[in-house]
Amino acid sequence: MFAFIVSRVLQAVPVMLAVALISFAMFAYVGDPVAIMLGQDFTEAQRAALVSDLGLDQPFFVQFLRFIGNAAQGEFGLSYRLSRPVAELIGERAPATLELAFCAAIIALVAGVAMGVYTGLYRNSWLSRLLLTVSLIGVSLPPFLVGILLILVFSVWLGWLPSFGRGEVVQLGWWSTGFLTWSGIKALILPSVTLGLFQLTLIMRLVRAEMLEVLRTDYIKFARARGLGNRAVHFGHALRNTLVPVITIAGLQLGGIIAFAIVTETVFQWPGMGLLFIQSVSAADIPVMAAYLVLIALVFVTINLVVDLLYYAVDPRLRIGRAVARGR
Amino acid sequence: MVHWVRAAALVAVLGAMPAVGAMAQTVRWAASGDPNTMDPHSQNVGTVTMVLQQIYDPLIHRDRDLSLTPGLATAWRQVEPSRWRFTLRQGVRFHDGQGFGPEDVVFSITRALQPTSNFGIYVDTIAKVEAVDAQTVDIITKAPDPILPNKLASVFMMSKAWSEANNAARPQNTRAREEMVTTRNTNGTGAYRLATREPDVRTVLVRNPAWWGWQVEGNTGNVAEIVFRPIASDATRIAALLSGEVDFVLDPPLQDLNRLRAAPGVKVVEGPEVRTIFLAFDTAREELLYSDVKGRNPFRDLRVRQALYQAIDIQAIHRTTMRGQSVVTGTLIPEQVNGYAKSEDVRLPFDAARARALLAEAGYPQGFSVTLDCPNNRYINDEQICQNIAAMWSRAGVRTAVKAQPLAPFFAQIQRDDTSVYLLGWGVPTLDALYSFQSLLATRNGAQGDGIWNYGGYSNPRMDALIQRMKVESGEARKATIREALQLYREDLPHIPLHHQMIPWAMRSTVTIPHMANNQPYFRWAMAGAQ
Amino acid sequence: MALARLLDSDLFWSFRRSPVTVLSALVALVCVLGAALAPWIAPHNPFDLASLNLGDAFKPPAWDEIGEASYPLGTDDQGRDMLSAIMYGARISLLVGVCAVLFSTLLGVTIGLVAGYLGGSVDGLLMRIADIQLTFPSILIALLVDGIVRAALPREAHDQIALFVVIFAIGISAWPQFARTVRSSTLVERNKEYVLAARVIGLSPLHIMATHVLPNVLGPVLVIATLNLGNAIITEATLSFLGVGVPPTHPSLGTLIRIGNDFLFSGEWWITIFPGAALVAMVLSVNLLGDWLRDALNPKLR
Amino acid sequence: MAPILDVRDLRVEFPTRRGTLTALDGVSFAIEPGEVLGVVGESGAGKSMTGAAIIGLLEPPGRIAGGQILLNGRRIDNLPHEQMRRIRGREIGAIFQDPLTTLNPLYTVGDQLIETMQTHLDLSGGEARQRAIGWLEMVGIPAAAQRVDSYPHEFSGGMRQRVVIALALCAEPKLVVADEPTTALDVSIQAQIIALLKRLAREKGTAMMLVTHDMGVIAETADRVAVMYAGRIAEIGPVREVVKDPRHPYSTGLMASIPPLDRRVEHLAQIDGAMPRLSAIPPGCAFNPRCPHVFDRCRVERPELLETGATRAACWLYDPASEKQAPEALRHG
Repeated sequence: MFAFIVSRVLQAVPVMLAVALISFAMFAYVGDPVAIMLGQDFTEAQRAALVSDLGLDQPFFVQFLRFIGNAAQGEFGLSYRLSRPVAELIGERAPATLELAFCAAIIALVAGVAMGVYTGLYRNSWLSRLLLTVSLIGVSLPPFLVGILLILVFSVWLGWLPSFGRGEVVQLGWWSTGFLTWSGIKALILPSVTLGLFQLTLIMRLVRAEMLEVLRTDYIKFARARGLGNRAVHFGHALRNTLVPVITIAGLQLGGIIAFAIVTETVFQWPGMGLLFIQSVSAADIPVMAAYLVLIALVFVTINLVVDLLYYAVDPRLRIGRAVARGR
Repeated sequence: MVHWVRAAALVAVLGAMPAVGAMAQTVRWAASGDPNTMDPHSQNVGTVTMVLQQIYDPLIHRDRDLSLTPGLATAWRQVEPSRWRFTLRQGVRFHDGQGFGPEDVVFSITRALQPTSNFGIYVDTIAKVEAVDAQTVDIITKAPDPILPNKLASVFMMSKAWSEANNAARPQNTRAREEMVTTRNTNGTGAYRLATREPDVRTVLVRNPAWWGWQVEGNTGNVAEIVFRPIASDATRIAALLSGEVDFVLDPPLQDLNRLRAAPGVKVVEGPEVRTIFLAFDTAREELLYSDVKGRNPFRDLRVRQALYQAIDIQAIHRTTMRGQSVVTGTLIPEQVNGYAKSEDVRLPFDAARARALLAEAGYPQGFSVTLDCPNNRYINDEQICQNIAAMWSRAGVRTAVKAQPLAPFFAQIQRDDTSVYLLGWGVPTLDALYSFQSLLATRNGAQGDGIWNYGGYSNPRMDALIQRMKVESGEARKATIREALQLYREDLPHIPLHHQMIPWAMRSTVTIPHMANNQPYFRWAMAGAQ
Repeated sequence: MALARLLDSDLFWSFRRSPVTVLSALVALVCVLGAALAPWIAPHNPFDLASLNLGDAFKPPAWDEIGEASYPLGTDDQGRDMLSAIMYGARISLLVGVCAVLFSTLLGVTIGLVAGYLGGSVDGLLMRIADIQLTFPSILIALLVDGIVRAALPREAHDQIALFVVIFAIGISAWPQFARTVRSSTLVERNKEYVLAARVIGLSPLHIMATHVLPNVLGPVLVIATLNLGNAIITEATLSFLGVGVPPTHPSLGTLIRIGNDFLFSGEWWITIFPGAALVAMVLSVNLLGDWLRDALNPKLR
Repeated sequence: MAPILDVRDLRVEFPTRRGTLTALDGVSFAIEPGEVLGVVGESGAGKSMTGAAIIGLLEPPGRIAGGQILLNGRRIDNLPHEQMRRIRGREIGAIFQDPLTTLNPLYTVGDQLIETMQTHLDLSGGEARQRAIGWLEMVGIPAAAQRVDSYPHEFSGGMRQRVVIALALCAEPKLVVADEPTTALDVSIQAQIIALLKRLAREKGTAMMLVTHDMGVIAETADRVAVMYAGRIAEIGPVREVVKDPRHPYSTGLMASIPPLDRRVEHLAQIDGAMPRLSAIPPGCAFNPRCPHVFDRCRVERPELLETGATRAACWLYDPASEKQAPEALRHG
């Protein structure tokens, strides 16, 4: 178990280094930070001083090492745009994104798995066919379009739900939450549905496919031949085996949710990291972009690790060595 | 489709009903941009000022017609050509309770003069500030400065004690990696004080009942709380207004005005802005960038500039892209600005045939290609205007590609002189022509303020001389000088003027905020809760 | 003869039996033809700036009272014919989508073959990269690649290769699916006798295997490719919606939707609705076809 | 004694777009308590389908279109799902071909045994566990008390098939349908598994339907044997008779292929041609295109199972009425 975790963590290191290199390259070379910081009026002496201040005259790897050292401590400098420490900015925005992603993931997972199981078990019922058709439309709609349509219907047309922002938030230490107020919860609905919908349809279709695959296996047939009831066969045997690949997929989807949050947050003006990132992109705010990248990579690597561990927990075959290849 | 439009209107009605609409005297205000600092001397941009001017007072206020009225100074006069004397208002207190006095004026102006300040253009002529006595301050200028009061109307007064205690004696340098207390905290003397500041999310201002101005006639505002939220997406911002989630949108998109006008419970207030949109040419380079013309710069040829001018059907842009929300112009400054002359506000006529002829005459019968640089989130429909013009120029033979980008990279690029022709909009906070001429048309010579936005590299000694005279002259002589400069502007065509922006504001009908030509809402005059 | 066999095949039979599939094939065909032949059949050339007339801006569709027959779906804010803009836009969207899928197919099949054939540590490494790659959502990879290229290249150079950048950015994220499918097929074939025989007689076993593996995986690869095409088109649209996709001089459907989004409340609904509907119709028909193809090629599911 | 299983005129159909395929047609046989009936034939002859029909697990869209299946005299082919479920495992056990895929990889073998027993028998958890260990011992798994908590992947193929056998028998059914129980195993292990099956069937008095294409296994295990061809029974009779003296020309060819024990019977070098596809079964006797003794009647009329002495064969050669047409090649007449 321990060795397994260690090996996975070690595999994550090169990924993090690669991402760090990319964001450092951005940080150091994109859009000439010196020019950005100095503005329009400067002397050569001022320029040289700033270059040496920032350590830009040092060899590449020295700069890179220092960047990594700083990044490891969460130190990414000050946002060019907002003149505040990047870590602080991201810390403020992270709860918004994480709460949104959490709700979207719950919607996608719960509804996706339930609908996937249903359509897998009763694949000829009219409801299954309906769900499948609707889900195809779901994957064919770009998320930004869904968001715009939802705003149109539920905010402008029906006036039920807010069209932007987080509503009232409650501060719990450094964490701001929208879960504790009615307006906060209402504000969460449209964005998390928008964000979850695409993943929901994907998860549903994947669960269905896995379910069909598993239902065709010999051990399901054998379980039936042993006289086990439908419930035991479907949920005890089929679903549990379906879960193995679904965990991977769900992990991937969670990553997708955080990435697609960029789009959703833009449409709903949701004050999260994605919106911060897009605003930083348009303002060429390199420190924020670099930090966001590193953070997102960290999130993904963590998700991957958790997925591996879950896998390990669900699939006993993995517990001896790594003889069996993962999933499909 | 028609259904939801009707439904939208219906919702707007519902939204206007008390349950949703009228929270007592709170105005929820949205605009596309968020102020990027709360430091009063750091960023000279409208998005910062629109919030800070509710919190800080300058020595001199502007009235509803933008004329000068007493602010923290009750009176001012030019005691000598280079010395202005200001009489300070008594009994004024900062939000932290400390009293306002001459030392704060000295401190604030000195602070605005710091290199990290972005307000140099307003104070660059000042040599010295002297506290004469407890209620008098003298400002000594390097040379006679007739329009100093106009400039000082844009310089906010800070507390010396508070700033020094918080290590904020110089403006925050937004370009360097520093965060200061003033980035997020304020201590002004103004009508509102800052209650909550969440960048990009929410800025809440609450009424300062102790403000001196509430005693002054005309400041009849009843707004107790201002909640400002930036909403970048046009559609979302309008949806929020229609659904009653916000009360006031500073910058509704032009194409939605008809919808807003038709929506019950929403009103659109229109008026001109003191901002002129124009195209500026690179007239300095020997060889044009981003063009297929090699070895020469067609824009150095007056005939080419004139051809491109006459190729533009400005009325079509006014009608279609601006939906009537623009004042077509042939000059550099709008009517509200001191020095404006009606006789100089004449455009070269739109004449496509003439444009082609001029191009041929200049040696470009087949035209040439060029890239038009353009911001896409700074001015009203900026990118669309550029595309309109690209189509018009292409028809005249000048194959034009539009490079539209957000304002940050756009400004960074043109500030490197990395452009052939670009679109810019110029506002005149001093309401004086010098501000425009000095920034946009003076030869860049390193002197503070001269040609700092002249990225086309226009340089004409005659123009420079006129600008120098504008700085020192006053009265009729100065008026004549400005007029001569405007004339020269029309002859030289360093720019193609397009129009002055109109700035519609949209608000719920329960809210009344007087429309201002500087695009700044003044909440001291705002009424909420009344139909 | 070949046609007769096609018409008699199970595939065609299951195709004909499903009206939804036939309909989606028709829609897809219309989209593809309209896009591919845009320069010849579109009523206007939306890229020809000189042909635009601002006076024609905001014309409603032809069936509206004030619409004009020469602009069947109306015009946009620049006076561009919407139908032509959509056809040219679909052309870009499809071009990017198809090229991106081809690119990832090529990459994935090659890597799958190599991993499956060589096995061992190479296989382990490649599959681990695939795992990691799969963790990163396509949209983020695309944003990243696009951002790097944008930053690394001067602006003129970037404009010229922007299309390729987008294709690369979208394509690079989809290869692991192909690689895994091909790899598992390769693993099965690797130990068969003919591969050993090929080695004995000095033929490149990789080549022999490729000729044996590829026909086997053609079905699944085709299915994955079709389903990915829909995704690629959506990713491109999303990138363009965020303003980082194809250059605005060559507006794709996503760009058109981004522009149209500004007119959502203004009453000029055709500028928003038509490009959006075209995108959804295109992606939906491709997805329906892919769905059908998967079921049809997988008889166990029938 | 009444047969434990009585299959009468069983007909299984698959509706397809090109018309209905008849996968089993007129299959009739019976199994006595404690008896082992071997079912042989080429792939696709309908052996496994017969087993699936009996345990009520035909793959859709396959369905029983005619005939009856009686278990202890009770009709089970038309039972509702839930009642049929109770019969499966409890009254009819099943063993599948590939032990590697038959066990759910995510549950320990003990879990799967306990689950099966608790479904059918009124046992407490502790009792079930004790019995599970007992069953593992009985099928010859060493250190059963420890291995009961192992996962399937921790067993070898042969051991897994032993677990499968334990699972099939643990609710003590009186009939076991074993579908190719040794095909997927190494030759060396096949014999052990067959021996185990034989021993358990005898000890528990369980009747068994042993489906295989391996005549060697049949010869060694079965009491009687049914030869299937193209969804029909070609010949049925005591194993010694059928092996030594097959009556049906197809059986004759099939038996000729016994010697190489490790080879699959599909390689019927002795019979030209291949078994027809279900969609193209010729009229008359399904074997007629390949039959060396074919005569006119075979092409027109379908033969019933006819008494041929020790066995019954579906061949017109044994109908006295067709004697005048039959060629002289008739050897057993």
